[in-house]
Amino acid sequence: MSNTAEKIAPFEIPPISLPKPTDSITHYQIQQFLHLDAYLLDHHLLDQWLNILAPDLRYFVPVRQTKERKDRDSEFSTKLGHMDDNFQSIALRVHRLVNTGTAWSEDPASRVRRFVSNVSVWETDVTGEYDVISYLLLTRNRFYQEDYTLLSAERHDRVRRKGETFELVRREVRMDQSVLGMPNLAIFL
Amino acid sequence: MSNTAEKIAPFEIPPISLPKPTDSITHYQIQQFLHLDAYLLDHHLLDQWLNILAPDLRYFVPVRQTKERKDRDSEFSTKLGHMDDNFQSIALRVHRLVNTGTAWSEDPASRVRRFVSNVSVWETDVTGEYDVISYLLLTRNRFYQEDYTLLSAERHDRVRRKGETFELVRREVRMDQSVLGMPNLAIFL
Amino acid sequence: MSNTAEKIAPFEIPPISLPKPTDSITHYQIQQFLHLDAYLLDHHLLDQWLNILAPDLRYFVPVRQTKERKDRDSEFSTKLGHMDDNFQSIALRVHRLVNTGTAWSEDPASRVRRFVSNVSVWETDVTGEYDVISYLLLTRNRFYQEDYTLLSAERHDRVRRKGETFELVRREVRMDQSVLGMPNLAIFL
Amino acid sequence: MATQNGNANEDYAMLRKANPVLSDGTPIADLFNLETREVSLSTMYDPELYRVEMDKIFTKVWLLLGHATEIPKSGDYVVRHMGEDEVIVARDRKGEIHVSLNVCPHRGMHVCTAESGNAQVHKCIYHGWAFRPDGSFVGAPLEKEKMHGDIYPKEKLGLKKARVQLFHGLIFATWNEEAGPLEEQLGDMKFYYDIMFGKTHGGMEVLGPPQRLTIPANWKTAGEQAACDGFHTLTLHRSQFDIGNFGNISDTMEEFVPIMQGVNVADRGNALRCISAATTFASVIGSGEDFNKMSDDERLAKLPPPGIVNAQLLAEMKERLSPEQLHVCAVAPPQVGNMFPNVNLLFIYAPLPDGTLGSGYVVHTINPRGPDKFQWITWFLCEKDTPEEVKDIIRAVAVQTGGTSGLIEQDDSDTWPHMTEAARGSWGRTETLKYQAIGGVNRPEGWPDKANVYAGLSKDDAQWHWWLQYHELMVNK
Amino acid sequence: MATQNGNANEDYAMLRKANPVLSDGTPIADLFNLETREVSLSTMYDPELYRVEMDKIFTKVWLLLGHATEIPKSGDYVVRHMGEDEVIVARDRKGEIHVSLNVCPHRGMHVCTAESGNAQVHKCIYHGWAFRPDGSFVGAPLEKEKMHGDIYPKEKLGLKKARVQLFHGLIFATWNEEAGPLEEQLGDMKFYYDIMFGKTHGGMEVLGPPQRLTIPANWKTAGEQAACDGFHTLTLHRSQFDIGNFGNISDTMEEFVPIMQGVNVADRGNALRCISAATTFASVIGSGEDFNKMSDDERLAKLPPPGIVNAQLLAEMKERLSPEQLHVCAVAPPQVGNMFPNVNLLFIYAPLPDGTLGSGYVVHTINPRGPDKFQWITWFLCEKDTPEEVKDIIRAVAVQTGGTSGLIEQDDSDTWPHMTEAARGSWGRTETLKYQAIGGVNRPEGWPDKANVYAGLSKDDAQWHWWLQYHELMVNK
Amino acid sequence: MATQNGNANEDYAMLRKANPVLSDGTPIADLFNLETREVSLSTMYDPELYRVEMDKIFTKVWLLLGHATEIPKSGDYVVRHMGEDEVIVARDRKGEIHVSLNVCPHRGMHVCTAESGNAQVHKCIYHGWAFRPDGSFVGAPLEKEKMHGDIYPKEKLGLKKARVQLFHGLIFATWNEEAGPLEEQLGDMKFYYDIMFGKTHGGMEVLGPPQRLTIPANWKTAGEQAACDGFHTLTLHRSQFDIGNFGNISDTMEEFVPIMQGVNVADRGNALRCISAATTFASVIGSGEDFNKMSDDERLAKLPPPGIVNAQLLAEMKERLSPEQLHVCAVAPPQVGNMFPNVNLLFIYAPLPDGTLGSGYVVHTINPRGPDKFQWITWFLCEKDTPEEVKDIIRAVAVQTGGTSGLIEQDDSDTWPHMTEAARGSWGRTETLKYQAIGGVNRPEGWPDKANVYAGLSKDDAQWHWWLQYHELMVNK
Ligand code: FES
Ligand code: FES
Ligand code: FES
Ligand SMILES: [Fe+3]
Ligand SMILES: [Fe+3]
Ligand SMILES: [Fe+3]
Repeated sequence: MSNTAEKIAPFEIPPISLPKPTDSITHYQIQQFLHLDAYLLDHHLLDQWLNILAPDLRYFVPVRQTKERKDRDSEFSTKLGHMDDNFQSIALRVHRLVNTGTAWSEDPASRVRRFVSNVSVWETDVTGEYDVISYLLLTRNRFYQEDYTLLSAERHDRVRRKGETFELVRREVRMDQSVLGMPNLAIFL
Repeated sequence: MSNTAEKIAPFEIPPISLPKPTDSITHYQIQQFLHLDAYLLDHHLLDQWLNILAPDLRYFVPVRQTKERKDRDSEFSTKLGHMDDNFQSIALRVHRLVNTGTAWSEDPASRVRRFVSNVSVWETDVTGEYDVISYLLLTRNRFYQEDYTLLSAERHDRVRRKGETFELVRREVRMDQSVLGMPNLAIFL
Repeated sequence: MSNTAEKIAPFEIPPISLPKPTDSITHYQIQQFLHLDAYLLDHHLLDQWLNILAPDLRYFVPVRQTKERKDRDSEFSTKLGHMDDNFQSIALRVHRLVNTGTAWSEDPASRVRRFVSNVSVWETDVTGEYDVISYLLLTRNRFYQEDYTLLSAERHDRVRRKGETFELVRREVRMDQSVLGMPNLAIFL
Repeated sequence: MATQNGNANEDYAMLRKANPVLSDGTPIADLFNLETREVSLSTMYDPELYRVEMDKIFTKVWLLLGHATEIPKSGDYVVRHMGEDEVIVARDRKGEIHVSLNVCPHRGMHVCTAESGNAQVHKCIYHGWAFRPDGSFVGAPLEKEKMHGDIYPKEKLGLKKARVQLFHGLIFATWNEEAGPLEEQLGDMKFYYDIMFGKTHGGMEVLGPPQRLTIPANWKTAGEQAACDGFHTLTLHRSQFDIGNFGNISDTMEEFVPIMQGVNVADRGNALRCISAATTFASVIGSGEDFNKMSDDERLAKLPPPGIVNAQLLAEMKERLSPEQLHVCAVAPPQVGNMFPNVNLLFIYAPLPDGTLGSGYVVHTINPRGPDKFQWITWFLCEKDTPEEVKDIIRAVAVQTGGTSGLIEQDDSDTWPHMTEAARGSWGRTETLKYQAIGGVNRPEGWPDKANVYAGLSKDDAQWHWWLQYHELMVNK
Repeated sequence: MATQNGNANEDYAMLRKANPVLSDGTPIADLFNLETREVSLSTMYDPELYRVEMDKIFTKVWLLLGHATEIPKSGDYVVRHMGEDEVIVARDRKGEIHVSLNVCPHRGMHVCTAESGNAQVHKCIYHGWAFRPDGSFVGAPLEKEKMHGDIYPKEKLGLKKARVQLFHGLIFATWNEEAGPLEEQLGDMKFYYDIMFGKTHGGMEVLGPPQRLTIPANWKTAGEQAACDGFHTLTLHRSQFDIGNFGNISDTMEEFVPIMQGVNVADRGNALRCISAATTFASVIGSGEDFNKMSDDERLAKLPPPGIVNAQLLAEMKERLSPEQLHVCAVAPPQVGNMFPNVNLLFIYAPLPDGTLGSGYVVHTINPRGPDKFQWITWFLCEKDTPEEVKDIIRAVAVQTGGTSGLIEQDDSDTWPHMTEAARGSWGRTETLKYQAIGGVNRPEGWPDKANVYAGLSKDDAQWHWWLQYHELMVNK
Repeated sequence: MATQNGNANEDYAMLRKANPVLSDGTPIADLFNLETREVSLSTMYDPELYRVEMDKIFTKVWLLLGHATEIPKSGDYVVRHMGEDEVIVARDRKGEIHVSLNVCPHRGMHVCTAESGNAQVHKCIYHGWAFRPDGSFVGAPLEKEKMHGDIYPKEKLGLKKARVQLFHGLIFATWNEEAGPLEEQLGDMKFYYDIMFGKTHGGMEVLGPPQRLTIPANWKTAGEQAACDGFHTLTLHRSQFDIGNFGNISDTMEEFVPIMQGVNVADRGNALRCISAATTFASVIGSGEDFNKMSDDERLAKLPPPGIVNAQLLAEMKERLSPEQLHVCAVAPPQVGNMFPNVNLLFIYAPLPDGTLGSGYVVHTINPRGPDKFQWITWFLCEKDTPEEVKDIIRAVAVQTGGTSGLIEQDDSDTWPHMTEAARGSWGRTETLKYQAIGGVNRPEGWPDKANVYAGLSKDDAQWHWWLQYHELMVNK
C-alpha cells in the first residue's frame, strides 16, 4: 500500500475551503424536503407549494456573463436577475398560473422534471436554519417535442425548521449558462 | 428574523396533499434496491434482473397526450401503453434479448444509463410493501452517436420485502413526453 | 396477495452476481465525499481538489468501441485511455489550468456540473478502503451556447479513509459513448 | 400575387417546378431504373427530393389521420399531421368530421395547442380569432370594431380546409381539390381493404390513443418496407423463430418456410400479403385434418379470419362480404401490408384463455418530419363488438408485439435509421435499392381477379408497385 | 478577387443577387400583397429568405448593441451580435466607443472569447496578433520577424470596423458605409424617441447586464409584433386583466377597453403606442378629477410621464423637451413599440411605497441565429438620477414583468415558436399574415404633425409600416 | 440511367458540376487570392462548398483509415469513414486487407453494425445477404429461390470496393479508379514519411484502439493547421512554456525561440517540420558538447531520432535508410506535420526512468461530418520492437500530451470551433485567412533536394502548399 507515498505537485496545495456537512438524519430530512419541493412543482401543485415558502422568502436567479478566468468572481450579477422575487410576487405568479385559465405560457403546461442531486447541508449561526446546496438538472418538454430542453444549475438555499417540516427562506439559482436555452422562465427552479 | 411575517397571497392556500415519507433506514434500503435494479439493466444482466421482479408484477408505461390545463388529469391513458407487461411477457422479452443472438434491436446493445434520483418511500396498508416514487433520467447512446437520446420520467413502484431484499410488484412509468424521442423501447425503464 | 405465484420464464434464472452494499452511515459519508469532489471540480477549485487525491492514485478513462453483444466484454480497452494519469501528471494538469493564465482550452472556463447519483459502496479486503460505484451525468456549457454537451458514465472508485475524511485511490470512468461528444477532456470526470 | 420580375431566372425556376431536376443536375427521373428495378439510395436522404415529395405527394394524395372512434362526441378533436402540416380533426354538432389546417389565418399561430380535447369554439390565444369545429370563422374580439377588417368577408377567413373521406371509420383527408375519391387511390385493393376493415356491422374501434415516437430516418425507409417486404422476416425477425413465435425454421432457412408462403396482391402502390390459412391452421390448430380438402364454409368455421371471434361476428361477415371475398378469407386472408404512401398495416393474433384466437390490427402512419426524421404513429384497433375482456387481452398482446416496444417491430425501427445514414455518404448515395427477386404474376385457381396477384413465396413483385406509384407521382405528374 | 469563369451560370447567379428569386421560383416580391395587406406565412421560416435578410437588412441598417453605461471605463468591452456576426463593443482611452468585428484578420479566430471585461489590448489566443479597443492592429509576436508579412501595411490589418453612433446613450452600429446617419433611419419617429430616452440631463443607465435567452422562432415573429401589435394584449395577455394588473375588462371585451386606447405613431418601420394619460390617471390615481380639463402643465404635475419620479427630473424634462413634446407627454406619452428592424421597447410602471410611481424601460433586441432561432436580449433601463432605493424597486418589478420570467412577456415568447413551426408546412406556408384592421390616419387636435398618426383603438395601421419598410429593403433596394 | 429531360436547366446543372459556382454567384475560384495568399473565411463553413469537397476531394484522393496492426488476424475488421461514407476495413484468409463500402447493395442497410470484431462472413441483418471480408457476395437466404434475382450475376452484387494501398502499415484507400498510386499523392514528401514510418524492420504498431471525439468545426480548420502552422505554438500553446514543457521562452518571445527553428518541407499539400537536433540536444541532454561539430554518426549516437530507443533499432535504421535520410535524422528529423488532406502527425518524446527518451507518434485523421462538424480520430503508434515496459510509459505520456485530454492538443480542439462560428456571419465570412509570413525557399547546405525546403524560423511557406493543393483539386480539376 503506497498511501504513504509523497505527493509531487509543482506548487503548494491550499487547504479545502468547504466545511464538513451535517449529520445523516438532518440530511435525509432536508433531502426529502427538497423532493417534496420538486414533486409539488413537477405536478403543477403550485398552490400547495406556497406552503413550503417562508413569508420572508428571497428568490433570485442572477444573470450571468462568460468571463475570462481572472474575472470569474464577477460572472454573476449581484443585482439583476432572470427572476427576482419575494413571497408576494411569487404568490401572484402562482395565482396567474393556477386560477386564471389564461396563463398561456404554461397552458398546455410544460412537462418539467427537477432532478435533485448532490445535496449537502450545513448548520448555520441561526438555530433551526440550514444552508443547503443542491444540484438541479431540469428537463422541460412541451407539445410534441421529441427532445428536452435542459437547465443545469446549482441552488443555494436557506432552509428553516418549521414544526415537523421545513420552509424555504432563500433560494439563489446559479445557472450553468450565460444565455438561457429556453424561451422563458414561466416555471420555478 | 421575519419568519413570523404574514404571507400575502391573492387566494386561499390549500394544504399539501402528500403524506410524510418513511424513515431513513428503509429509505436507504429501497434506494439501494433501485440502484441494483438500474445496475442490472445498465449492464444488460437482464436474466439476473428477473430475480428482483415479483411473479405478480404489472409493468405499465402509459401513452400520453398533451392536453389543456383543465384536462390534464386525462393526459395519461389508463388503458393503452407503450409497454404493458406481466412477469411472463417480460421474461419472454429477456429471453429474446439474452439467449437468441438475433435480437437485432439491441445488438449491438444501446449504452443506457438510468439515473435514479428524488426517491421517496411510503408505507402502505400491506405490511412489508412500500409505495416508492423515483425520478428516472435515462440516457441512451448507440453506435457512434455523439449525443444522447434522453428519457425523463417519474416511476411509481410498489416494492415488497422479500427476505433481506425486495421485489418489484408494480411499476408505472410516467414519461415526460407525448411523443417518445427514441425509435423504440427495446429497453426497460 | 399473489406473491407466492410461480415465475414462468423460458430459461433458468441465474442468481444476482452483485454483493450487498455497506451500511447507511458509511454510504452517507462517502456520498458526501463524492459531493465534495464534484463541488471542488465544478467550482474550478482544482488546487484544493488535489487534497482528496491519494499519492498512489491511478486515474483512467478507457477508450471504448461498439461491439456485437457476443464481444461486449472487450468493449473497453484495458490499455489505451482518453485519460491515463497518476497523481503527478494530474498535478501538472492542475498547475497549468490554475497557475499559468494561458490554459486557453479552459479559459474562459467551461461551466461544468457533475451530477452524482446511484452511489453504492462495498467494503474491500483492505480495512478502510471501499469500492464505490457512482453514476456521473456531466453537463458542459461554454461561451454562449444555448444547449449542453452531455457525458454519461459509470465511475468505479477505490476510496480510502484518511482521518475524518477520505482520499481517492483509483478512478476508472466508463463512458457511455464510443465517440466522445465533446472536443476535448480538458476537464476531470 | 402579381409578378413584376419576369426574366430568365424566373423561367428557369418555373422549369424546375414543372420538371424537377436536383441542383447537382440530376433529373429526378434518373433516380430510377425501371428496367433493372433499381432506385438510387440517395432517395433515402436527399433534402431537395424531400421538398419535392412534400409538394408532389403529401399535398396531393389522401392521407390517413386517425379513426372516427377517437373523437366520438360533438366537439371532440385531435391534432394530427398531413406531411409537416398540423391539422385539427374535429367532429361538429351534426356528427360530421372536419379536417382544418391548424394555422390561424390572422397571423399564423397554431389555433389548437393541445393534442386532443373537446371544444365547440377554438379560440386562437394570440388575438382571439375564433373558429368552429368545421373550421369556419366565428369572429374576432371587439366585434363591432371589425378587427378582422373588411377586405375579406367572414366566409373567407376560416381555417384552410382539407377534403375528408371516411373509409370504414378510418379518417382520410387531402388538400387536393382535383384528386378523385379515395377509392381511386385504393384502386383494386379496395376489395381487400373492405375485407380487413368492413367485415362486421359494428366496425372497428381504437383500443386507446395512438403511440407516437420519433425515428431518425427518411419516411420512405418504412414506407417501402410496408409494401410487402416479406423477405426480411426471415432474417431481421429471426428471433421470433428462435423464441418460437413464428413456428419452426430450418437452420438453413432453405426449406419450407410457411410464413413466407401466401398471396401478395398490389395495385397503385398499395400492397397486402394474404397468408395461407392452411399454414396457419397447421401451425396453430394442428389437428391433422386436411384443410385443403374443406369447403370455404368449413374453413371459415375451423379458422375464422382475423377479428372474427364468435359466431355472431362470423354471421355478420358472411352477410357483408361477397363470395369472392369470403373465398379469400377462407384460403388466405390479408394480414399485413400498406396503403400508399405512408400507412402500414399489421394483423396480430392474441391467444385467448379458451384456446381460441383473438386478434387486432396494428395501423401505423409514417409522418415525415424532415429528410431524416419521421414520426411513427401506431393505432391498435379491433372489432368494436369484441367482448371487453377479450379486448384487454388483445390490447396487451398487440402492444407486446407491435409499436413502440413490440417484439417484432422494435427490430424494424432500429434498422431504418441505418439506411438514411448510408444515403448521406457521397459514395453510398450512388448505391441502389434493388427489387430483383421477381416471381411474376401468378393467380391461383379460384382467386378473384382483383389487383396484381403474386402467389407463392413472397418476393419483390408487390413491393415494386410502391416505387412505380412513387415514380408516377414524382416524375410523370 | 479576379473572376475567370464568366459564363451563363454566373449571369444567372448575378441576376439572383440583384433581384432575388427563391429557388422554387418565387420572386421575393410575390410574398407580399400590398393591396390587401397580406404577407406570406412562409416568411416566418424560409431559410433562403433568411440569407437574403442577412445581406439586405442586417448588414445594411443601424443595429442596437447596448448602452454606453455598460462600458463606463476605458478598456471596458462587451461582445455582442450584429446579425450572426460577433462584434466587440469597446471604449478606448479617449472615452470613445468602437465596434469591431470579433474575427481575427489573421486566420479567423474570435479575438475576444469572453463576453465582457476590460483590456487595453485584445490579444488573439491563436497566434498572438494584438488589437486595440478601437480595432487597430498592434502587432504579431516576434516583431522583428514580421510574422504578419509585408503584403499589407499594419493599418490594413486591424479588425473590420463598423460605423458607430450613440443615441441618448444607446449604442448603434452599421457595416454600411453608404447608410445615412441613424436619424435618417429613425425618421420622424426621432421626435418620440427623444422623449423616451432624452428627457433628463443625466440620461438613462442600465440596471445591470442584459438577460439573454434563446427562442426557437424566426426573428420576425417578434419583430413585427413589436411594431404596435396592441390587439394581442386583450387575448394573449388576458391573464393580466384576470389578476388585476391591467385594470378591468368586460367579459366580452366588447366594451370600453382603456388599455387599447391611445395614439399609434409610425414611420419607416418604427412604431410606438402613446397610451392615453387620462386613462392611466383614472385607473392608477383615480381621484375623480377631470384630467381632460387640465392644462398640460397640470397634467404633467399630476401624472408625470414614465421615469420622472421627482420635481428635479420634471424640471429637467421641461427644459429639454419642446412644447410639442411636452404636450405629447401630457396627453399620451409613448410607452411601447419598436425600432426597425429588431428592437422592442416596453415601459413599466413600478408602484413605490410612497404611493407614487417609479418606472423603467425594458429594451429588447431580437438577434437572428438562423431561420428558426433568435437570441432575445433584454436590458432594463431607468433614469440615471433616480434614487438608488427606487432603482432597486424598479429593477425587481421590471424583472417580474418583462424579459425572461416577466408575467407579461413569458406569454409572447411562448407564442412565437408556433408561428415558425406553422410556416414549415407545405400547406401552412401558403397561409398569409393579415394586417387588415385599418383605422386610417387620425391626428387628434393639437397633436404634433410627426410621423403617421393613428389615434383611437389600436389597429393594424402602425404595424403595417413595419412590413412596408421590410419590403422596401428586401424588394426595392 | 437514361435522361429524358434534356433542356436548359440541365445544361446549367452540368455547368455547375464541372465548374462550380456557389448559388450566390461566387465561383469557387474567387475564394482564393493566389497573389496575396489569402483564402476567404467563408470556406470554413459554407455548406455548398462542403458538398463540392466531398465530391472533388474525399471521393478522389487516398485517405488514411488505420493501421494494419489493428486487424492482425484473418477475419478481423474495423469500421471507419471515408468522408461521410462508412467502410469495412477487413483482413481476409490470405492476410490481405480490403476496404468495402459498409452499405448493403440490396437495400442500403449497414452490413456491419459493430465498430470492430472478427467474422469470415458479414451477414446483413435486414434480409440476410452475406459478404466475405473482401466484399464479395456469398448469397442470400433461400438460396434456391434466387432472392437476389437474376438480373445481375453474383459477381456484380458485392459491396462497392475501394482501392487499398499500405504504406509502412498505414492503410490507405480511395474510390478513385483513375488516381495514381499513393506515392504520387505523397510526392517528394515520401522521402520524409519513409523516415518516420519505415526506419525499423519490425515497423510500427498501434498502442491500442484509436480515441475518437467530435469537434463542432469545419474539417479544414484542423486540416490547414496540421500543414506546419508552427507559429501558433508560441501563443496558443504558451502554457507549455509556462509549465516548462517546451523549454524557456523570453517574455517578449522576440528573442531566440528554439522550438520555432528547423526545416519545413512541403509538397502537394503535404508538409512536415523537421526540428533542429542541435536544439533538442541542448535542451534535453545539455552536456555542453558542441553538437554542430559532430559527424552524422556521432549525432545519431548521441541523439537517436524519435523511436530509436536501443542499439538494435539504431542498427536497423542505418540499414534501411539512405545516407541522405540519415543526414536528415542527424540534423533535423521530421517531427510534426500532415498528409493532405486530413492527416495530422505529431511526434512525442517520453522521458524514461533510465534518463533516455522513449517516443511515439500521434496520428490523427480529421473526418468530416458536415460543414460544421468533424470526427477527430487519434492513433498512438510506436516501433513494434520497443520493449513492452517502455511502451507502457510511452502510451501514458502520449495520452497526456496528444488527443482527447492531451495537454497540448486540448487547446487546438477548443480553437477550431471558433473559426467556423466566425465564418457563419455575413460580415465575418468576407474576412480572409492570410498566409503572408513568407520566408522563401531556403535549403541548408547538405540538406537533400527533396520537396520544397524552408529552413529557419517556421513561417507560412509550407502551410500555403496545403491551400495550393486544395485549390488544385477544387478549381483546376
Ligand atoms: S394569430 Fe390567431 S388571432 Fe391573431
Ligand atoms: S488567428 Fe488570430 S493571430 Fe492567428
Ligand atoms: S438490405 Fe441487406 S440484405 Fe436487404
Ligand atoms: Fe418488420
Ligand atoms: Fe405581448
Ligand atoms: Fe497545436
